[in-house]
Amino acid sequence: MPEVAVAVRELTLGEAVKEALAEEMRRDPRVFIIGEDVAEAGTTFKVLTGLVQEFGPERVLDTPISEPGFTGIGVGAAMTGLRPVVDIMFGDFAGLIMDQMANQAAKVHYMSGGRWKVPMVLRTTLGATRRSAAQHSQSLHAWFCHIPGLKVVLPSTPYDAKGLLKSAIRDDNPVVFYEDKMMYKLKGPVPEEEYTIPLGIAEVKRMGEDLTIVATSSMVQVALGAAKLLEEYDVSAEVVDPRTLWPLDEETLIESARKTSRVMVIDEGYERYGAGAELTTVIQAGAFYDLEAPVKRIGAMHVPIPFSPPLEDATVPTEASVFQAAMALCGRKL
Amino acid sequence: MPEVAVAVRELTLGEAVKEALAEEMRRDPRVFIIGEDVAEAGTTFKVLTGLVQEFGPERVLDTPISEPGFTGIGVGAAMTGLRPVVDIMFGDFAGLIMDQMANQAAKVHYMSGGRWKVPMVLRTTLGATRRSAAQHSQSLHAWFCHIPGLKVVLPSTPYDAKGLLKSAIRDDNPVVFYEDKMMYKLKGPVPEEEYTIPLGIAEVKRMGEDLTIVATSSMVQVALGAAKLLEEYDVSAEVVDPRTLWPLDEETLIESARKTSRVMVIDEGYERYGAGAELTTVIQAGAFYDLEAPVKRIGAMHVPIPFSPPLEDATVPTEASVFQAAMALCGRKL
Amino acid sequence: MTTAPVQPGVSEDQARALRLYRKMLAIRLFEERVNDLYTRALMPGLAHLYIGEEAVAVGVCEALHRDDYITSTHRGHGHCLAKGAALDRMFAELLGKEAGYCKGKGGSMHIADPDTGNLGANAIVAGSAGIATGAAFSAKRLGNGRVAACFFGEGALGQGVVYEVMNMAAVWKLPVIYVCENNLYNEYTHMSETTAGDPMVRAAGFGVHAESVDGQDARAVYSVTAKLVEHARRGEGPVFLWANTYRFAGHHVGDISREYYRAKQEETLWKTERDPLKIMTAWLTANRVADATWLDRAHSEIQAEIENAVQFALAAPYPAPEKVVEDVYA
Amino acid sequence: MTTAPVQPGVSEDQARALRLYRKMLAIRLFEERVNDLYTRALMPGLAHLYIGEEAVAVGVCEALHRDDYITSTHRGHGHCLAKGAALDRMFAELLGKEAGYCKGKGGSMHIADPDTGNLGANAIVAGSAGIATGAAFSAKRLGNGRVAACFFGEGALGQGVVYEVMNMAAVWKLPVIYVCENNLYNEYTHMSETTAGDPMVRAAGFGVHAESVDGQDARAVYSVTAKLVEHARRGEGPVFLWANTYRFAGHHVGDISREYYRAKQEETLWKTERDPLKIMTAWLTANRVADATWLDRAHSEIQAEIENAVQFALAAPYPAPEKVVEDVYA
Ligand SMILES: Cc1ncc(C[n+]2csc(CCOP(=O)(O)OP(=O)(O)O)c2C)c(N)n1
Ligand SMILES: Cc1ncc(C[n+]2csc(CCOP(=O)(O)OP(=O)(O)O)c2C)c(N)n1
Ligand SMILES: [Mg+2]
Ligand SMILES: [Mg+2]
Repeated sequence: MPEVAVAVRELTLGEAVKEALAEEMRRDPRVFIIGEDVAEAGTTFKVLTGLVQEFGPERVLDTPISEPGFTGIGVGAAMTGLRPVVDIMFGDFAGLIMDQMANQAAKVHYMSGGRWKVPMVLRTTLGATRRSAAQHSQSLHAWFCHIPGLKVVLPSTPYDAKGLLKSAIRDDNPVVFYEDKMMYKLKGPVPEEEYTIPLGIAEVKRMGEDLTIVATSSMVQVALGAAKLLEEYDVSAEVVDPRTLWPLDEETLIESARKTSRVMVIDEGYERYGAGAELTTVIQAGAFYDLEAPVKRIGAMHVPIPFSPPLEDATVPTEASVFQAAMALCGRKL
Repeated sequence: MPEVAVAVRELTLGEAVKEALAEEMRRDPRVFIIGEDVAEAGTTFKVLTGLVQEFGPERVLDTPISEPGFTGIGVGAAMTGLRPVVDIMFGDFAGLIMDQMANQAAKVHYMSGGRWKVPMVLRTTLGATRRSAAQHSQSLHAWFCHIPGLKVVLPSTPYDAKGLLKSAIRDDNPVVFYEDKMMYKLKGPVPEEEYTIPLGIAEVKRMGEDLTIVATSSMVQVALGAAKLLEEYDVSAEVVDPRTLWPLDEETLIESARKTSRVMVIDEGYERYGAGAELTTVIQAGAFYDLEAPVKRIGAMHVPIPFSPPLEDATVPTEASVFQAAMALCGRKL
Repeated sequence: MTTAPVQPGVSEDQARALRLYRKMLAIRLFEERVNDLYTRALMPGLAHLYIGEEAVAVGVCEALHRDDYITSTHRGHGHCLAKGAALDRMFAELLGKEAGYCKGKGGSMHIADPDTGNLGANAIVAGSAGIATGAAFSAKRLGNGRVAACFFGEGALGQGVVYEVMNMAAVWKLPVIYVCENNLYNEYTHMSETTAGDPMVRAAGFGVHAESVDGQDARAVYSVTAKLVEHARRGEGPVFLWANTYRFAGHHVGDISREYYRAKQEETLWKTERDPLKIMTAWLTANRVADATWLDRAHSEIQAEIENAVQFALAAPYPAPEKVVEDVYA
Repeated sequence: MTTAPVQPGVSEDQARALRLYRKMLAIRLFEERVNDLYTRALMPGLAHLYIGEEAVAVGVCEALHRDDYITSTHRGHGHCLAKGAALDRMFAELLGKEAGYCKGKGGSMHIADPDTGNLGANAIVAGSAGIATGAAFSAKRLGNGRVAACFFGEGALGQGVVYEVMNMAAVWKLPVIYVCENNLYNEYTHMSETTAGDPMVRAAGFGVHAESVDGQDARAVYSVTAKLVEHARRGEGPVFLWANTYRFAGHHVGDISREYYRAKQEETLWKTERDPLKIMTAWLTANRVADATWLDRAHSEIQAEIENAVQFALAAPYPAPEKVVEDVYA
């Protein structure tokens, strides 16, 4: 038989997200989408275009600009037989819904002694450098990670986004799902066949020997880029993506740290009191005796995100800055 | 001249807070208090009793139950010539005001290129074991610490509470001031004379040689208790209180860590992705080469806080659990 | 609760009045016992008593089916009992025992019970407005004919989320009944100091049909609610019920000295003239539906049930410490 | 902006109309130039144009003093200019330059300027409702006679915080003017799909005096605002202005294909029949306050000012990278 070269299908991250939603909505009539401009407009980022046509306005609902209210409606709907996917346009609006998420969604199951469940997904965005200024550029996932009862997912590729979102929708707990706005157009292979990725499993995105770069969401791409630059200097970087910050696959992180003995943690949230601090804490606790140097944690600068392009660009980790920090961590001069 | 033994005046933490407010309100007519049941009721915790009698209802204002709204009013009032002290009864209600605090208060100065200022204090509470259950027992200060533009203060004694609150009120930035509900009745020396404590200076609450316990708010008392227990086993613990989590006095923390070479970090917030992770990250970065063991971070269990007394008691660090962890950290058997 | 009415052949209305009376009495005696347990340091934490407001919960819940939903508040015992909660598991929860409705994890402010459609009490003022509206959303989407009743105090009118969800309920015609219990006080502050305009007009402004009722008259509460529930069930959209009532005791069990925020005379007036139990007793006796013997028997029967429930709860074990990590995730 | 009126001895009303016209025209030409800069990739990010709504901002601000406060929105250029912002520093801010009102740190959605009482545009829908109300609180407490005008779109009516602060403003009789610009759309969704009841009734329900106005008629907006501002300044409490208007362009500069959410005919109708500049031009000429010559001159003068301002902004330097860490704390 002649060999047939099967072209791997490529989707953008936005398309992968939409496909996950569409498949789950076909599979389970309880799943529905609720948020601002999600129907005809298909969201500001045009990620959901076409879903209202397939599933109708009863399952793809445009809301008023009432984030606390429709998030709360999501919680109640989840408790009573539906599986809402709540759309919060910009992750910066987290400030409006923390009561609904942290005091209601996260706690209902526990407070009721396990008798009510909240199978709901909150989809939202993170990421800067779109020149959207201080109130539309933040990566505030650390807030949700801090709250027991929530799960938090940060995919870094179209493949992961689809597989993880499907698992999030099938999960019986409130799951916060983060999409990087700058990655919506990022392409990657996504098979046509059904698959899911379980929550709580990190993935080594690149094997390496000399140092480990633990990176989240868009920072995985930055880390991979930096790893390529490092290669030219014969520094072999392993890139590990936790994929879900809660549950957290500590083992994979620690194993890699033990192997390479030098670790950087890169996250796009504000550096101080951010997600990177937890990853650092876990790694130093688990790999301390194998580490040659302290864990180097890098996040966004501790400033509100400025509008002006040269200033904004200075606030987030880049391939160049990660590369430089990695070289320093390995004791290498430039 | 005969020597006169001057009795040092003792105040409870609640009294110290009230005295700080009263003195600042006398000193500066722009200072006012706004919140639920702050006037005649003097708050649920009776901390402000008497202030409305002295300053009148124009400066001690009872509000509707509208945390987002009156916090926002605080921001606007602070921008336009007043110095509000906003009272948020339970720290758990942070979820309702994060947009006002993180997107407005914290960013106004920066977004306006330094042209508007927000000299406002947000007083709120933390701390469990009052049998108040999951929505009235949390210590959510990590959320605020994560946001550039805010300062965060966690006093651990009546003396510190008074001195730090006065500085917070005089500060030209939004400051979040945390009072532990269980410490309101804690007594300690507070001189009659005017004093302030600058924000950003940690204090060594107890000198020691064998290990450092970095502790915040009520956990300072827990750490001091544990230190006493450790003494009986000839383990000498240094207890360091950062007092303000932002700005953070990294130097004092790192110095102590270098000296003792073993460090525990104790904070009453949820352990995962909490304030303790940042302190751990800073210490391992600054003292790595002097540490004998990984930094041991302890916080509240990663569960919603249960009502049932035996369960609730299990969720927070105690003298006994800190003592045990410290012994283990020092390689000592019990 | 099996006492027969004073005379056979009572009308439906009369039978209902007897039922309402017994339920109110059960709540009253339950709450008195809660206060007693607190005073004797047998109960952990605090509790917010529903004494004086019983007619609202029983009147509203009488108009609901067992599988209709309710959400409740920090002052929730009355709502839970009126919706069908059992006394023993209620007490057990208040004492933090494993046998409680939430295995002791919830406590006084978080009692929830899927069996009676109770989505949960809530310690965040207005915290359950979204949940109740979401339950109504499900009911409509699933077409199961249910409605959701959302109880909250007039203090919750200060929270913007209430208006957000009312608006959406009206836009989407969701079967939700917003029951606002106006007991005149937000903790220690009179509602007139915190509330501008008119709550009925507010509801109308959001497209929500509003009615008000004497919240001390259980029969009146039932009648108006029955009408409103039908409106909601028919798919005509959300409704708002403004129930005027009064809490006879403190904001919580520890709120003993109340003179600084409300006058003794005001309390006395409500207790003597506007007690929902007295009002119902008067109606029952005036209409010869119940006599002193029946009333006495009802009292002693319920008292005995409560005593049994308390003993059950006191004797019940606490959850094992390792249970603390269970139920965080489903 | 120094063009003399067409005839000497104009009445106050006529002089005001001329002023309103020039201000509207400046906003219109400013926004057209913004769109042009965006299209030519000379402007970072996005912008939400105010074209079509000019009469609201200029009518309202005409009734304010320079030291009165305003708060603005994501669609804020018009408000800022109407309150007195200079064209050059506006453009500079939009381009992220150091010479901008916020040193380039704010950008299109965050222009603020203490000198003109501008507390800031805001990218959180309804995000400045609290700030404006707080400014009114200060004004009352300090007795400085100022008022605060809070601009927001009808989409902000979805946010509960608006009602929270209206209620407090009414309880405390704060001098704040809530200006709701009803341009019919929340982004890409018609307000009728998101708004139940009646916004005027809502305001009344919170004890806030409400009026509505044709938001395309700057003179009408001025008159009603002047009355409302006097009400607020006299200490009679907050007011709500419902201004009916329309945005002629997209939600933001990138929103080009709009047919899926609104019909071309609708846009054409507003642009031809309800353009605030045309309406004012018609009045000015009908009343012989201005003629074609004056109008032409005004246009070319303002066009020149805008051109100068753009050139200034394009030539201005970006802030030095190290400025990024300044202004985080005062
Ligand atoms: C969001 C929030 N703010 C404040 C509180 C504190 N608190 C508990 S009960 C209460 C008063 C509630 O008044 P109302 O809604 O009228 O109910 P009532 O107690 O009168 O039944 C307050 C302010 C809270 N639990 N939640
Ligand atoms: C809290 C919040 N939710 C959503 C958005 C996204 N958003 C920006 S503008 C807008 C529509 C606003 O509509 P409206 O208030 O009517 O103002 P208009 O754009 O029509 O002037 C939305 C939803 C936001 N900026 N803030
Ligand atoms: Mg009340
Ligand atoms: Mg609009």
